[in-house]
Amino acid sequence: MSKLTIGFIINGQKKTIETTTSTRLLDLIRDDLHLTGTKEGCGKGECGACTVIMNGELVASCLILATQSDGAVITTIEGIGDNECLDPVQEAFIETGAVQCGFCTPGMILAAKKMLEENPHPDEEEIKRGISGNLCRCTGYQKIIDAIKLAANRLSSKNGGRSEKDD
Amino acid sequence: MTERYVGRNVYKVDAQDKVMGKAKYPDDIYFDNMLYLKIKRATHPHAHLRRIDISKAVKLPGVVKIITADDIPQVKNFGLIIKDQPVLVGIGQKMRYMGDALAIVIAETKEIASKAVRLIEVEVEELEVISDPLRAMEKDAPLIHKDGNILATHYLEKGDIKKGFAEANVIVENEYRTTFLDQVPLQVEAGVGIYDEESGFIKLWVASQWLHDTQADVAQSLGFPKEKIRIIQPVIGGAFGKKEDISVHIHLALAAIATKRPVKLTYTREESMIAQSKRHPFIIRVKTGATKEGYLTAWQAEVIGDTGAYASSGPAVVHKGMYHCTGPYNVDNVKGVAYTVYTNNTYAGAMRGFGTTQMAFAYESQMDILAHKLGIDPAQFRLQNAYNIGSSTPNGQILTHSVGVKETIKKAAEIAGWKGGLR
Amino acid sequence: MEEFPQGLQNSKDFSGGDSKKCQRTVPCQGYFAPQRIEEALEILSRYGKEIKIIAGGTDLLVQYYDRLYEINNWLDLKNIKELKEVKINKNQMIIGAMVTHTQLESSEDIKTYYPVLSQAAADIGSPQIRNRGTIGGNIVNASPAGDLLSPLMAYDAQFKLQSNQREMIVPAEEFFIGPKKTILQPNQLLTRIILPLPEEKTYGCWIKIGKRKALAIATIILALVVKMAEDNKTVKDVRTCLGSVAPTPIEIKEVRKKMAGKNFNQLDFAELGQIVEDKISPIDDIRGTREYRKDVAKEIMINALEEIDSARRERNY
Amino acid sequence: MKKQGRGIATIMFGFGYGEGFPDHAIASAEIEEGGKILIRTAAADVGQGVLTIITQIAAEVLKVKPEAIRIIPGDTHLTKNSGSSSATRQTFFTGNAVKEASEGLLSNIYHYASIEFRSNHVELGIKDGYIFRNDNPKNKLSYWELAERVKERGDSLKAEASFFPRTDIPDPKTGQGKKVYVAYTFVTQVIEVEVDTDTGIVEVLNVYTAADIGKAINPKNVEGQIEGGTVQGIGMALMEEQVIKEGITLNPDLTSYLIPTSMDTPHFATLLVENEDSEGPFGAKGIGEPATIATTPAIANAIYDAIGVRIYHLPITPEKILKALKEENKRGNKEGF
Repeated sequence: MSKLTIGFIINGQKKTIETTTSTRLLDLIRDDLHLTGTKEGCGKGECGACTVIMNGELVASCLILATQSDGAVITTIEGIGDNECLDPVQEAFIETGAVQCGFCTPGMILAAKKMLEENPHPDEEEIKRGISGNLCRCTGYQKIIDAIKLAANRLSSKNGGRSEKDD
Repeated sequence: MTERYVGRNVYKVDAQDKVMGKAKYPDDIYFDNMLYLKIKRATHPHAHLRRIDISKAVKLPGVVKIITADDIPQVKNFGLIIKDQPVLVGIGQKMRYMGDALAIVIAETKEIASKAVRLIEVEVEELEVISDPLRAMEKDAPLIHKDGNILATHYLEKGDIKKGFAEANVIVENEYRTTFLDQVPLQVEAGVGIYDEESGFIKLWVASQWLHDTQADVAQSLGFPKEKIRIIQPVIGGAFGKKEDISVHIHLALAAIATKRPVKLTYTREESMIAQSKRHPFIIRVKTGATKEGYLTAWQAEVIGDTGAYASSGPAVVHKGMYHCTGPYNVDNVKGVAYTVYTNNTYAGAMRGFGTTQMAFAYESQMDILAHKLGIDPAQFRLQNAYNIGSSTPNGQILTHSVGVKETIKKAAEIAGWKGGLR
Repeated sequence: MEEFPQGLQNSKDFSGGDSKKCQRTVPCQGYFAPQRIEEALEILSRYGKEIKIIAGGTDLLVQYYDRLYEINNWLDLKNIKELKEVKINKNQMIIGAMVTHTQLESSEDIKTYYPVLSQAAADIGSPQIRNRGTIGGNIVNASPAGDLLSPLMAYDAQFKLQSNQREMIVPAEEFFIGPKKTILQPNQLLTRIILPLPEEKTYGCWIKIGKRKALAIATIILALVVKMAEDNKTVKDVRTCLGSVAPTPIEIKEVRKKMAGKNFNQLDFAELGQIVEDKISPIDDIRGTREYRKDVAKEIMINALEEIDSARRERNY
Repeated sequence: MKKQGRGIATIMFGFGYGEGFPDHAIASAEIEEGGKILIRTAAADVGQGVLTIITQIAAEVLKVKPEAIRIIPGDTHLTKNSGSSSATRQTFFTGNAVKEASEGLLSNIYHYASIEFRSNHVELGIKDGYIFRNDNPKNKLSYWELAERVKERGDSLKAEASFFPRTDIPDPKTGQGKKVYVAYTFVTQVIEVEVDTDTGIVEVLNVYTAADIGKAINPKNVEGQIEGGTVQGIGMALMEEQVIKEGITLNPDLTSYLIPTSMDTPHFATLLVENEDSEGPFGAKGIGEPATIATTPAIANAIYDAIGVRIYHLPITPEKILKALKEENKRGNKEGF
């Protein structure tokens, strides 16, 4: 294990921080930056609770070394929406009852957001595939799927787009 | 009267914090100057601990302290119903499953604590491992706890079972088996503890399905007055029965007392699965009789529940399963016996349904088999046997109100487009 | 009321980073992220067994979960751009070892020429895993259940291995020698995957059986690739490659003999399925029993042949 | 070949600890400064939504918006015992305790307001956190203004209540008792599956649920419980098994212990049977555990309906299905006894 200094942009803020070669990006985000909205559910890339967006890609931060994030641009749940103005995906999660214990929620919201960016009009199967890397033990996924549909509808009507696909 | 808020889809009061990632779960709590714990666990599922050598581990830079059973002679066993679970297994004592704790490592970082755990050397004298409850029940099986491997036996008897089977035109008899399940709450066991030397208070931030019960168990184990143990509930992160038992609590308290610094312990998923409670595997032997018109006359059930190495809520789980053996159907003659059995498997406790989930697999399979044998539509067969006001449960409890079971059969069949012609 | 200790307030302040420029690490003690293959090979030759190569990390960090400290030196390939390219060179497709599963899945060229590989990539893990996991990592990790390995064998892939002394090209079949074991030497880097461009009438079928629909490690994998003659009826050649049924991905060569030169219409699918069943000797493990794997191998072989048959017939119209 | 089938299962669940075990919940309601009403309870919100349920109950009884209700997190030193979030008991037990505490607080509001307004209770009206004389609604006092006046009298505006229903210890020889559980929840599910007879893989297509829950305090919450419970039941039926051999767990991670993903989730249709005749708050009963119980047998029965073989050992894995089908082919009969 060696110590070294890395730099990256997280939620729009530049950071320079000392880390070690045995630190995971997840540890850096939680233990050093205390951005605890990013969760550890399994540590092996199976549950998706540690999901963040790095360089525009949805990734599991438990499977990335902190050093690998050197020079990266990272968004965590704390970088989405704020108290005054929640992201439409966050709003939809509240309204449809997609939140139970809430532990999967941050990762799930990031996965949903990323999917809607790439595919603004997903059908039900595409939604299921888009969040297939995020396990939820409480909801049975149905209300989460409903939330993503609702958000997709709102985002597309806001953007003057077409309405939701039938599934 | 119309209600304004009851019966409405009011948004969850805690949802906004959760969607923003602001909700603080046990693992999200940090203090300055905080230490991290890791637990050295059993090296064999059934063995006497002969020697534990922490000398190499203690020398690792960054290790603050390692607690073994020798350091805490005053600490007592814990457990939800029976206090049969040791806080740490001592020399000469037995480890009874792979989750038993042998030592608490306290270090400046998680990484150092993990390294140190691997440097602890353990010598054991191996005993026969009992993984099968049927083996555990045999006369010559070695005892896992001194009072015998059958921890509890419960009985059920209503009406006259012989008469019931005599009245039956059709009898079906089967054995059903279920397996160990993990509740898999996404937040694993985790928490932070602080000891305030001046006031003698221990403060724990640990999720619990029952705060005050957990407080009482921690207090009796440590020999502290209850009011000196304060437990504060973080946002929980799922439970499904898994957070009824003690997990990190007592270890955190001991480490906080020993170091006078804030301490944190978070299980790995692997540790959570091996060390913390499971759904009981059941062996269910069941015999059911019905008349050719399709009315139940007799129901007999034998249940063997593998509760693993410690009792947890096992005795309650296994017999609650048996108490539900007939499902929501009128049966005048019922007989049952339920055994809660120790093994060297991970201990089993509460999980959604508390024994009745396993039992429903058996009784609803039996109902289906009977319906097919009798040539009656399965929904109709259930409907004609289902409870009414005035029905009696296997416990002989007379239902006086709120018995909507028939309505549920009719409605479910209706929305599913069930073509059976329910009467 | 007792307040929770808050995150940032109680902790060290990191705002100091704002004033500085976002710094990039230069190769330094313990972690190297070179930009050129040559540099990487140079580092490799210096450290040999004392360095771990990391590509996507999706297998490595699982393997070393909770004991990452055991690795003293890392060689990260993330900055080597030429390893991230998919390109056609004459009659070959060259895939860089750092190409991710997402890239494979979304590449139109891969979809056109190697649909079995494209589908295999799409079926891996989850979006998060596909975004990070690489073809090179999948190959070098050499899991018997590795999703891309059977398709690569089925398309006659070759691997380019480089050290700072020499480079060599080996067929996929010779690369894998056991579960998680390959011929790769500590000073070698897998840099490229080379696939011959398939002939026009080549058909493929990909079947992965897992215990659930996503995030599943395969119980059994079948990659079947059939080359037809000009008449679109006569079988020219065939590759029947399976995963999760042996210590390495394997090809059932007996199928070649049975099918080559035959008219597809006259093939006995059940017989071919039976050959596959007979020629594999899988083990019992947590993902499936030996018996199950053998039974299913037969059925999915039949299903795959049926699928290829209907694709072939479709092309006739 | 793919074959479809449909199965039904009906279940009961006696909730609360029952069996004579002391089972109670304590809650309090008080007017606090800053325009809120504080509810204290130690009930654990594991995600099921009990804090939302008691907010709705308190808001309903006290005739204020839910936003006016504040609940502090559970704390052994600031909240009293509410029993566990288990046994499907919180809506019924803590729900009743909060309802009674809120009613107690409302009574006190009437009591002190009748002193302030020199009137009796029937002449008083309440709306949106204000109390007034019906003959002069403009002359009104907010709960918080009233609390100030009560404070001046050296008293405070709060109430505490507990809910502690009796159950009986069953006879140890026979398990018989008069009231063993406080009440029962009933659920019926009809589930449609598709079985691939080549691979043994089962897909759960549609789940139809009717649940007798007395009254849904929050229908969406109830649906969420049923959907989540059902998907856990799918896991139990088809894929979940912690394999422990000779005391050693062979699959202690989420790579090899599989729980359902979003791709494994079926379509749902849910209907709530609300007779409102339970002793729970507003006639409600619990749903937490009953939500998962019917699923496994309904799937087992649906698989039988699809392929004519029955699996007696969970989970019903593809290999068990193929093996049973093979044996069935050899035997050529049904049900196997």
